[in-house]
Amino acid sequence: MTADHGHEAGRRPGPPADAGTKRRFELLRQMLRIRRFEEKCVELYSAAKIRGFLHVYIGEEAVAAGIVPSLEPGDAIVSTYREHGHALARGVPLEALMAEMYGRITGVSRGRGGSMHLFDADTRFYGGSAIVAGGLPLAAGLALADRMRGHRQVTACFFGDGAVAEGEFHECLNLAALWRLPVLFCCENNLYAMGTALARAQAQTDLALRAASYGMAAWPVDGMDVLAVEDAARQALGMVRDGGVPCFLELRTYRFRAHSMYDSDRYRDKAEIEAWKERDPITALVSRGRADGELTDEGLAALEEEIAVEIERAVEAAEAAPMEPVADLTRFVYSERT
Amino acid sequence: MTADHGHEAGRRPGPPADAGTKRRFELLRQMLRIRRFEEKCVELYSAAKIRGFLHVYIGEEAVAAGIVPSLEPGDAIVSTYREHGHALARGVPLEALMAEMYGRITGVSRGRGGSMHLFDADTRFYGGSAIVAGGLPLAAGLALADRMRGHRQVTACFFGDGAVAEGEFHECLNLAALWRLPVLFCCENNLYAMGTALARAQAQTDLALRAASYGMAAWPVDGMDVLAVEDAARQALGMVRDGGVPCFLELRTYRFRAHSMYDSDRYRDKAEIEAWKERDPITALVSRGRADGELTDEGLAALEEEIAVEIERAVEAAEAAPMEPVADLTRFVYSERT
Amino acid sequence: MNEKRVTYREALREALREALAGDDRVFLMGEDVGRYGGCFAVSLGLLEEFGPERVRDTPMSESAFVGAGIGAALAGMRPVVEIMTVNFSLLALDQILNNAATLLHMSGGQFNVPVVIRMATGAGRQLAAQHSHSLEGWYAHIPGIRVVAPATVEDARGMLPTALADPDPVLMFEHVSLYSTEGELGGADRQVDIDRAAIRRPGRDATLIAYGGTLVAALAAAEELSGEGIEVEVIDLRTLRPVDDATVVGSVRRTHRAVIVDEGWRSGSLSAELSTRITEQAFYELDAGIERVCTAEVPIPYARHLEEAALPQPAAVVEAVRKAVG
Amino acid sequence: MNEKRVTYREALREALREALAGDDRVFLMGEDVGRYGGCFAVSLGLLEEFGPERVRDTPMSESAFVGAGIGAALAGMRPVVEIMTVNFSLLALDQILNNAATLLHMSGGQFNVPVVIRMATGAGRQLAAQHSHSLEGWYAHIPGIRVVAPATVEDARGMLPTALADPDPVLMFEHVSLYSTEGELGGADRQVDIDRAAIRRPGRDATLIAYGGTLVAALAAAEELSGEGIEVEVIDLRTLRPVDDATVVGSVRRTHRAVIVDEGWRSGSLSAELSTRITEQAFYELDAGIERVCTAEVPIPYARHLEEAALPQPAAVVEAVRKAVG
Ligand SMILES: Cc1ncc(C[n+]2csc(CCOP(=O)(O)OP(=O)(O)O)c2C)c(N)n1
Ligand SMILES: Cc1ncc(C[n+]2csc(CCOP(=O)(O)OP(=O)(O)O)c2C)c(N)n1
Ligand SMILES: [Mg+2]
Ligand SMILES: [Mg+2]
Repeated sequence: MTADHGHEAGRRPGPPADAGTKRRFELLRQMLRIRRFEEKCVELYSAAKIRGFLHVYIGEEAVAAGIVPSLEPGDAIVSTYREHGHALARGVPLEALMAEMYGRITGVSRGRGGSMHLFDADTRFYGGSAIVAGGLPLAAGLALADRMRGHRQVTACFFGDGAVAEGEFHECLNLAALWRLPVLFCCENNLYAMGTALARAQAQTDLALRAASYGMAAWPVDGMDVLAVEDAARQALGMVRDGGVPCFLELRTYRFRAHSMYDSDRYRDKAEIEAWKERDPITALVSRGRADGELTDEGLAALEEEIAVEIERAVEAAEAAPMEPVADLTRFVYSERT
Repeated sequence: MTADHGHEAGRRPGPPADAGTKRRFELLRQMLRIRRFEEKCVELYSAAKIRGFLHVYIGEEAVAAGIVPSLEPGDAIVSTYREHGHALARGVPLEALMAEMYGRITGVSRGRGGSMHLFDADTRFYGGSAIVAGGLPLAAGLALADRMRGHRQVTACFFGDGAVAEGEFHECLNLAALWRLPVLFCCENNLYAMGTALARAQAQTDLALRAASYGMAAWPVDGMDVLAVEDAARQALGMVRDGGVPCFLELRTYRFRAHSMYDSDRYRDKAEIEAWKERDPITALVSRGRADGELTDEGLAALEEEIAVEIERAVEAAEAAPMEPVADLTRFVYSERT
Repeated sequence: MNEKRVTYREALREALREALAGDDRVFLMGEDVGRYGGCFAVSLGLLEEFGPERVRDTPMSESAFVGAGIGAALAGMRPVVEIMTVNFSLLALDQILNNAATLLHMSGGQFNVPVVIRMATGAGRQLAAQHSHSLEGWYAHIPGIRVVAPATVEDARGMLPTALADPDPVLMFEHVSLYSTEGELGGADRQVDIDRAAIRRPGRDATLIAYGGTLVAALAAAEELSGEGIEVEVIDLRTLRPVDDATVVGSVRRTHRAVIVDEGWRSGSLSAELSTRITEQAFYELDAGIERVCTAEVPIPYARHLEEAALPQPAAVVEAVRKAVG
Repeated sequence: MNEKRVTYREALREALREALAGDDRVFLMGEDVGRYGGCFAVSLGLLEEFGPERVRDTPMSESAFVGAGIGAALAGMRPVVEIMTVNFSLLALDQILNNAATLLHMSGGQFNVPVVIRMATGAGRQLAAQHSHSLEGWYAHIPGIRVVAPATVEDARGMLPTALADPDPVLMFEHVSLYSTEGELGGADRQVDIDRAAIRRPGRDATLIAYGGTLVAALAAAEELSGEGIEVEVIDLRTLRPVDDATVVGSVRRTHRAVIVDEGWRSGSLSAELSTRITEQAFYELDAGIERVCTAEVPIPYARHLEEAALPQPAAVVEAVRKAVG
């Protein structure tokens, strides 16, 4: 691999020699792409190019990168308002995501959804939900439909630790276990729901144990270790797809930034944040790659450059893209009949 | 004890000699009073004197009789639409209950509530809720208030097995465990929610285990054995009152009749019903009393007579009682300011 | 054409049966729809006919199973979700408003939600405050859903296929007092047009607007008034969202007088929207103020005389029409 | 009298602080009201001042903690429950409608529910479809509750004590766009009269009715129209249930024209009820049809230009008034 490859447009850096190396490089790419995309979004938010709510995933990338690419193309995803990572890992075009941030008609949701409501029919990406736990029933229904139609597809449903306190969590876990629905529940436990620490929201803070009480396989995973996440995801997906039962992963992770752009993050200890930053999943994978001699400075630089170029182009495209005409405001309140 | 005592109006049969005997007789009285009251209600329903929904408790009397009298006067109760037993055991006047069935102004709720909405401020009986699981949050709040005000009161909250699937169950159990609220959760598991058998509604049919997963003491109790219920209630109430923590009892019981007067009970096996009837809590206690020589035929007859008289008088009073004037329809939508 | 007399309940069942038999994407789901046969016996026998996968009993988890219906619709199924009664639908309202009604628009047209959500509504059976709501007019506030209320046996039979053919969420409200009513069923084309209100009785002196459960009271009042020589045109809205203004306003333009019968609590009921629309569109053609006959603004009491006093009765409708034409 | 300039947010905080300090039955409960300081920073500092028992962070369990507030009120406390925004209140609607609003009547007058439920409402911050609802007018349909919407800093300061003195449930809607607005606060009597609407600007040519977040647009429009010689009387409803008909209709009787500004979706919004009441009570005194300026009937989109197009803007209000007086 030479540095030049990365500079050529349309050509990806790599691939490195053996399969394991290749896979790790791919995971690094996924995570880095999410990280850089969101860092750009934060910058654009400060420049008032992006508005509304913006919740970044920085620090949690190993979860999306480890789980989402393990899905098959026909599988479905239901996510939350903190879903850039899931969408990117799913292959929703970055350019269309950026255009959505800008509120342009070329955005994944025509600019109507913004950061919290990314949708993509091509990849069965069902959003982007801003009501905490509101996506869980949808996931149950998608899985039910797939099973009734005899498909082997599964539905991956992402939600946070905060969602576990909501009634819908309980109703859906029971329903999924009772009906043996092929749902992979992915609980991104970053220890906080806005400013509320897990222990102040849950009588039982072992969330995998809580899920297991419904009679489904459930276990905690180190959400800062992308390889561990990927392993867990493959194992869990096997159970869901082949066993036709739901499964629950508690991904133990942490957000490095505030809850949203409005949050001054008064409720967390600086030392706690720093300690978690030590476990940055990207840094960890880079160090490992370097130590193993798999990753060179040039390789990394090429990857960074490739991503930077992709993001820059997306920004340019978004800047240039048109807005949805105001006359279209009332389109799609109901389906257009042809 | 002679048969005559019972026949004298205003005078109760008994009391028998020792404390244990007295207590068992009192439990029998409680259960029999509920049973006969409801049998009369069924009869009156057929005669179209009582209308709306009527859900009887027949077969489940040991639960109310075992738990409710174990409460202290200042304790609070939140119940369901199947609450005649709880109200009677609490000491809500039978006459006012019957008047409520008739929809008379002398009823506990002025005739506005009917069978499903019995209220009584004097005994802190907070209803009578017809939305399944809708009473649980109220119970949490009553308990919170009592604790904040430094009272040693507890709140007993009754609900069925069906309620366990509702989101509110989960939210409230978590809240009660997290905040250490003095609630005694009394789950009347009669194996069916209308026509839905427990195993077709719950992935985890061991409901005590489900409750325990929130980190509170929870255990199953033979709900057909009033002595067992009473023992469990006392133990649990001790934990709640002295320990300041919630506690959960799963009362395993069975309703001998259909869900409501509208239900043709197609979904249950006749043999199953008969098998449970063999375990009638009243019959069991009567047999035991007879075997132990505590209860005589005369004693029982006197008790029956006393209850029959009380019920007959209540019916007469209800028949004679006035209706709330139509002009009062809009009273108490808001409080009357004085 | 084969005419047969059936109950509203049977008509609904027949519609469900046909839908289940004709399209394997259709399934019925809700509390006690299977083994129990439905709390109003609408689905009696369907479990035996179609099996537990397609006539699916749910736990008491309104939010989860309504949301699951929405999710299944997203994935291409045609679920019919039954909420026993409107009184319990509040527990699923977030799913209805924030998901079903919103997904198509919010996704820029990518994800439509072809779910049908049926529920019983209304008072009149002495079920008291928590079991007597009439919120269909309230639901009609929500953009992105269609709200229908079959008031006749033919509509009970014909609205379901139309609703199932709709690519968007349809909420169907069945008034509890109608299930046992009987009517004729034409044998021919089953699907009814839910885009148009129906004139159930023509008349020239006043327009009487009703829907669902209140149509009965409206027709009774019209009959009585006819005896006095007042000929009332009775409109059955059928669809509460979107309202068929053309039929309503067209009738008022002919009669110059309007009376609305609505079982919702008066303030903020659908009657307010109807009255406002008529005024907006035919202000100068009204010869009298518009009258509203609604439910008293109280939680419905159990006692029969109080419940009756709270609900819109034919006598009150007659009175209101007299006032309008007087 | 001490006048001081404060923000709406500070006024709310001051009201909470005073209530907590003055009555030990009062406590504040909701998601992130404590440690975080409230999602709109309304309760910032109160945890430190009053401790975690009385400024109580809850898990994300809207139904449970709203219901717990109702239960605590039943037991004699005076809870102030904060639901972060109206968008999440649907999850607690069953508790509000079937318990809070119903218990007093249903119990024959035995159990009143002195709970105050506060929530943010409204759009305008590009938060898209699920976070931009304006449902206060919809809530005003429910008998048994009182619905208030402070539109000024003085009302933000004064409505809470009045609401807490009310023996029945009060829902208080705070428009998100108001939190950072500033105004003068009189030092004297804090409690405001929530029974009466307020005339925020007198005028003779038309009555412009607004409330909560739309008052700003109404006043801006009035100012602009004044430049054209059209003097508009601006009414701030303040209480959406029960509506102060006397003030509204009284004004219309003087001006003979009415325009309503309502951030709710047009069909079935409070504007319909207001329009109907005015027509019912002053039909022959209207010189023009009543105009409504409402939110477009769409889920609110993220893109700024579309969100703006969806919401009632001052320009549209000006236009509507011109039409009414024209
Ligand atoms: C039902 C509901 N209540 C409240 C909110 C406001 N809110 C948005 S995100 C959030 C915290 C969610 O925490 P968690 O589920 O742990 O996800 P995280 O943000 O940590 O990824 C809250 C309270 C909401 N969106 N939905
Ligand atoms: C939220 C809600 N959904 C549905 C109903 C209709 N319903 C009334 S009772 C009942 C069954 C409840 O069963 P369970 O909780 O076990 O109590 P049981 O009747 O057996 O005492 C149902 C489904 C209701 N009242 N409330
Ligand atoms: Mg979290
Ligand atoms: Mg049961």
